[in-house]
Amino acid sequence: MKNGLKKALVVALAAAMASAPAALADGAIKIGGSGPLTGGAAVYGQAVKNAAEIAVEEVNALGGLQFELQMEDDAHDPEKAVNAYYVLDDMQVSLATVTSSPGAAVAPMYAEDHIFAITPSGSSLDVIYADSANLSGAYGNVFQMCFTDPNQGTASADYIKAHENLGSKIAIIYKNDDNYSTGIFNTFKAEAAVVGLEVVYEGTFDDSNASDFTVQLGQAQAAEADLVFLPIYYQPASLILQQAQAAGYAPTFFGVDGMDGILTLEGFDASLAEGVYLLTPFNADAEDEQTKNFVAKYTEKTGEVPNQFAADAYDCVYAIAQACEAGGVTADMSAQEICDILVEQFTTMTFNGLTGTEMTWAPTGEVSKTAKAMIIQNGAYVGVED
Amino acid sequence: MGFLSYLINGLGLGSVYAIIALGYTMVYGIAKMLNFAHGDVIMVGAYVAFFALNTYKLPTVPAVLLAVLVCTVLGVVVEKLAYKPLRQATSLAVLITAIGVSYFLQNGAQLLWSSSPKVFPALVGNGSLTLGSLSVSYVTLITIATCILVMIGLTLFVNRTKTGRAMRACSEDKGAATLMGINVNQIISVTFAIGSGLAAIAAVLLCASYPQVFPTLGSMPGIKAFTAAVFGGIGSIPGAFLGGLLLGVIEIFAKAYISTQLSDAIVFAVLIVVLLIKPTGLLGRKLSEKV
Amino acid sequence: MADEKKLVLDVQDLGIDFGGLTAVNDFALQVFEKEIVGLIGPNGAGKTTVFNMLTKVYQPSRGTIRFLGEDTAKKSVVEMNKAGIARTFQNIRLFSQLSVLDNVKAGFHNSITYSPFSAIFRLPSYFRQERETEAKALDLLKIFDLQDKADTIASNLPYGAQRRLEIARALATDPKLLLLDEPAAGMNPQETEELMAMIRKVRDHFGIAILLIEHDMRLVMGICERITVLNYGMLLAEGTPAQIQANPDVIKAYLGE
Amino acid sequence: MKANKSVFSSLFGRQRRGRTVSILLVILAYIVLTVMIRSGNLSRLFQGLLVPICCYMVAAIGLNLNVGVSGELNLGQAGFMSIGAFAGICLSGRLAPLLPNTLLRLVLAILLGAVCAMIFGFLIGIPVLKLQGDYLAIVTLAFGQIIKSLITNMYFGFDENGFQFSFVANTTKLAPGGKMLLNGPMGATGTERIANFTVGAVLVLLALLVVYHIMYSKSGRAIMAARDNRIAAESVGIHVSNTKMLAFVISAGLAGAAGALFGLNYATLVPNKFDFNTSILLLVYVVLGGLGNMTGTMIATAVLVLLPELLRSLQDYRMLIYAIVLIVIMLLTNNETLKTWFGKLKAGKGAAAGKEG
Repeated sequence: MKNGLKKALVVALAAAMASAPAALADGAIKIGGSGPLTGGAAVYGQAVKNAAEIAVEEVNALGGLQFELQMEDDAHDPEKAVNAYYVLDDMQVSLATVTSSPGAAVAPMYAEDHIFAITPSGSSLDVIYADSANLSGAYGNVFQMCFTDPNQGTASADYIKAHENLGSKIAIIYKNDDNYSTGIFNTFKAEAAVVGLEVVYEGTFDDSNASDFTVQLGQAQAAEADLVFLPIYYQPASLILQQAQAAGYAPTFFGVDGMDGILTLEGFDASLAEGVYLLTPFNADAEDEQTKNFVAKYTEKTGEVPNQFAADAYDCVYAIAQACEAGGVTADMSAQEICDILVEQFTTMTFNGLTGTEMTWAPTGEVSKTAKAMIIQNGAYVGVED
Repeated sequence: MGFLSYLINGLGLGSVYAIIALGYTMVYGIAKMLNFAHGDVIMVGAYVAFFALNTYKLPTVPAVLLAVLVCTVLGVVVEKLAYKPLRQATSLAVLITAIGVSYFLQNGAQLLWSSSPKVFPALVGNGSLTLGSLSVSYVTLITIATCILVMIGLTLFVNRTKTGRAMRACSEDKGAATLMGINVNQIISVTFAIGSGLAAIAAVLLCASYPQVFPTLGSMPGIKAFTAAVFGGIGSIPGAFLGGLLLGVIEIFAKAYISTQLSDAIVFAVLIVVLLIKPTGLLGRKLSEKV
Repeated sequence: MADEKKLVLDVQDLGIDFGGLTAVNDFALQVFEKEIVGLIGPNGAGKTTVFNMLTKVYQPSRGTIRFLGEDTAKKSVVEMNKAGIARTFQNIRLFSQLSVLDNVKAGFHNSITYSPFSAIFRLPSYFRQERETEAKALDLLKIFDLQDKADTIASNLPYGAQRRLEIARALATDPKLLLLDEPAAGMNPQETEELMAMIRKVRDHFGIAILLIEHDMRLVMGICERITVLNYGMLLAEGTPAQIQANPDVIKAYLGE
Repeated sequence: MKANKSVFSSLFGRQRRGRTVSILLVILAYIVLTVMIRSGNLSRLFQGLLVPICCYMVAAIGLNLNVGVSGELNLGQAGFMSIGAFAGICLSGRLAPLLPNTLLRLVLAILLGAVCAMIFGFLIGIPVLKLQGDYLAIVTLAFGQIIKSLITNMYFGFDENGFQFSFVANTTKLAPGGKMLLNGPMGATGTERIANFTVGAVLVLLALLVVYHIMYSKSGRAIMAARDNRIAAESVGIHVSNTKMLAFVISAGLAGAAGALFGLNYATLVPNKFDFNTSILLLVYVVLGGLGNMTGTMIATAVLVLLPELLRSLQDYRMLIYAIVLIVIMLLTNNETLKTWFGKLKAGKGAAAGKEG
């Protein structure tokens, strides 16, 4: 019996080894990218995939530049992201990865192979720097559409300091096995020390305890925190809001861009989020044409309201399109030629998208855009006037 | 927030673990298999309850019953298709199959219902009972009460009914049970049915406390409940109950008094210490081999 | 008659309780060099329990077990074997998925001295000792007429051969005392006959003492030089086969009058 | 009946053949694959998968020693990979400025990974091996979770003032030019990728040799004897817990070596990578390949690592199909009718070939 099985397996193995020749569509620039399309983080990967598909359709419909998009699954795992990178053998431009750790794993490969990449949402510095601790060794051809984690941490601390009515005693609840959350937490804390914010409680959770926050909230309350900073994604944040209400604890909650999406959670009681602050570049309720168009199309395609990941991905495709137009990129160019052109364009151009206006990029790949402070009122984001 | 409210929250969390652990422990006791897909049955139960309540606007009780029904059927079908053919195989083969079933249910759920989490509707409101400085949410109280009811019901069932006694006979000695005219296959099916039905109840309680439904919802509670079942002595119904409650309380206390970062490590460390002192769990039977 | 011989096993006041129930009490037994001693008694008398205490599978609650003049109170199962007591089991316990040869080689475990390190790096000591062990194991198998089955998986052996293999494995540990727990169980008269010859041969060839539990009275009376009778966990009688056969208490215990 | 035991009979009856087959298979695969790489006939995806496949093979071979040969269910093998991986990465990161030779650095990292994992394997083995059956399994799971949790909270780096370490709270502040080797949940980033397929293949060969040489020695017989019958093993003077410890420690060491190679194959490695799911995956490779069957383990590992990649064209359905394939394989390989049928086929072949089995 074992022999039979072995033979079958050997045949399968042999079949796997033959290298697949890449089929290139005529005249379309091939955009590759990977993200978690399955597994626990699938919600982010699916959002990026859907939004990027919408943007590619739109760009193609204009009749000029033609894009072809291939999104591969990396299950939020650096190892699988590397596999996905190899699968995307013939891509000419890349959306890199959706999440940070996989991004950090493939970024040096983009640098080595000299392929232009812009990540919609890989916010860690490790995605753009080989040595993030010393901010040195920037890859130079890996760009970010989202804020970097330190950027958000610092901006949040500065904002809270500048608006003392929000709260003076700060509690922080962050996800300590998560790159994104820990990254923002660390810089927030450092900046808080610099500007003189009083942090009275730090609590954490991780994948295996991501549902019960009664202890963290209880201790924040006991420490008399009147502002709870939540550098986390919206799913656990929604549980925190619900449990805080159940415990009768009502501080100001302050989130970052990961908080975006909370109002679109199917079945979420928006009154729980009343008065929550967040720094986010994207607002699905915005009234401008561009946003309304995107939200409508996304909702039609998926039945869900887009979150900030989707918006970032949509912007990425448009930014690539703008740079390609300006640089005269054509589909028959090699990925390396395109890379040189796009790097030059990205570091010189200004881009207006869903997630910000007047965006520019530093040679390190870091984006410069303004985070808008929003407050949730009556189930909708309201911009806070400075 | 003081000791008492941590304790009550711990009991609430532990009650959910306990009900899930009951499913693990019953299946283990009778089929001698670790059903790693149990957590994913919970996930399915949560989705069914969510759609019943949210989309079809059913009242709570029929919605819960529907979830119980669907999970029961699912449990029995999975048992028939995936586990029954492996009755003669090693327990490891069944374990791997169970893992396959777990992957299947998770990925199936993602395809059917998308990976975006859905918020479970509040069943009893978000209020809480306040006694002096102590405030306990209604959900927690209901969870604890349900857990106790389930525990009593199950104990009565196992001790007082014919099927229950047949189940006990099977868990003692399948060969002897067969000789006594008990249809072992049928009893295993019944066990899966009950375990899966309990999973649906656990799903509703879990989502009432932590109102979010997503495809990987069951994984973590599943592992925790498995731990709880072993903690109490796997195969033992009171053991699962005790193990679940203790695990919940230890988890909350570890977070409250030691470290939120290390709470997971602490929970597992306590488990290890308990097993070293009582190698078959708190209420497990001593493994003794006749020489 | 055995006075001039060396005392191998000396058990005094041995007793064990299981959760308040006394299974064996006040048990005493002597086994001398190169002697074949029978331990008999009705079902449930506690014979196997005595074996389990002698090998420390169960820790006795009371009494002393002296082996080769040494007190064994602190010894574990493994140490009892190293001291020189080997046994077989009533319900055969072979290493079921190992070959016949490997079962016996496993019995030679403590006579092999190379380290796992030498095994991994295949140092000369590994080859030398493995060769020696293989030769010794094959010799043993020959004695038990199992040499043709050396490569068979133990669980595939016929019943009688499994019993013989268990004895061979026990002998591989180089014991001074061999405990046989119902060696003839499940055998037909002819096989039993052969077994009796084999037990004698083992005693003579290896020069060891043998203590055996057996229900087959032909075997017991045929080969045992002395017999100890156990009833309800208590020592009932002790003596030569002839004495035991004539003992009214023993007859009563067996016939249940 | 015989078919049931086929895994084991093939192991012990014709043991040397098992070893030779598996080693020849690895060497042959290495030669073929190297030729294919040189001649440009191997897709980049497949090339990229070679090192991880080697790593999983080594860890799975180790796990098979533990689960198949020693008979103890281990649900925490990924924990040992984790220890090896981060130890190896830290060593390589520290030595990078001092030792430019990447091959030497890789070998040292693998050695350190193996040694660290063995030390932890020994320490963890002391409590673990006091237990039996599923209780033992859950304790290995518990240790796997604890290891993950501890590494997630470790901050470790070095600068001109030497090593800096902090735990739980990140208080490690490095002077400019310092390097963070282990950065809490971010794990190791900016790792120099120095792993290569040749070292991977050699490691697989070494793992096979270690495991086979242990199996066919005094220790191996003792390990299997203790698995088959604990009480009988003790009765012939085998110290069961010592032998099980040996299997456990070697298994951990192989996982550690595999982890180090794995860690040095990627620019970044997060502690969450080595969670319960990875342990389970390794167990799947072992069970599917056959308990105690190292060749089977290698083939199962290669196929199951490749399978999700081959199924990429199925897009969103691939993990669903993967799950179905897994269930179907388990059902087929354990199907009594098929087993009997293959058993007959084998018996027929054996009779035709003369004497065998």
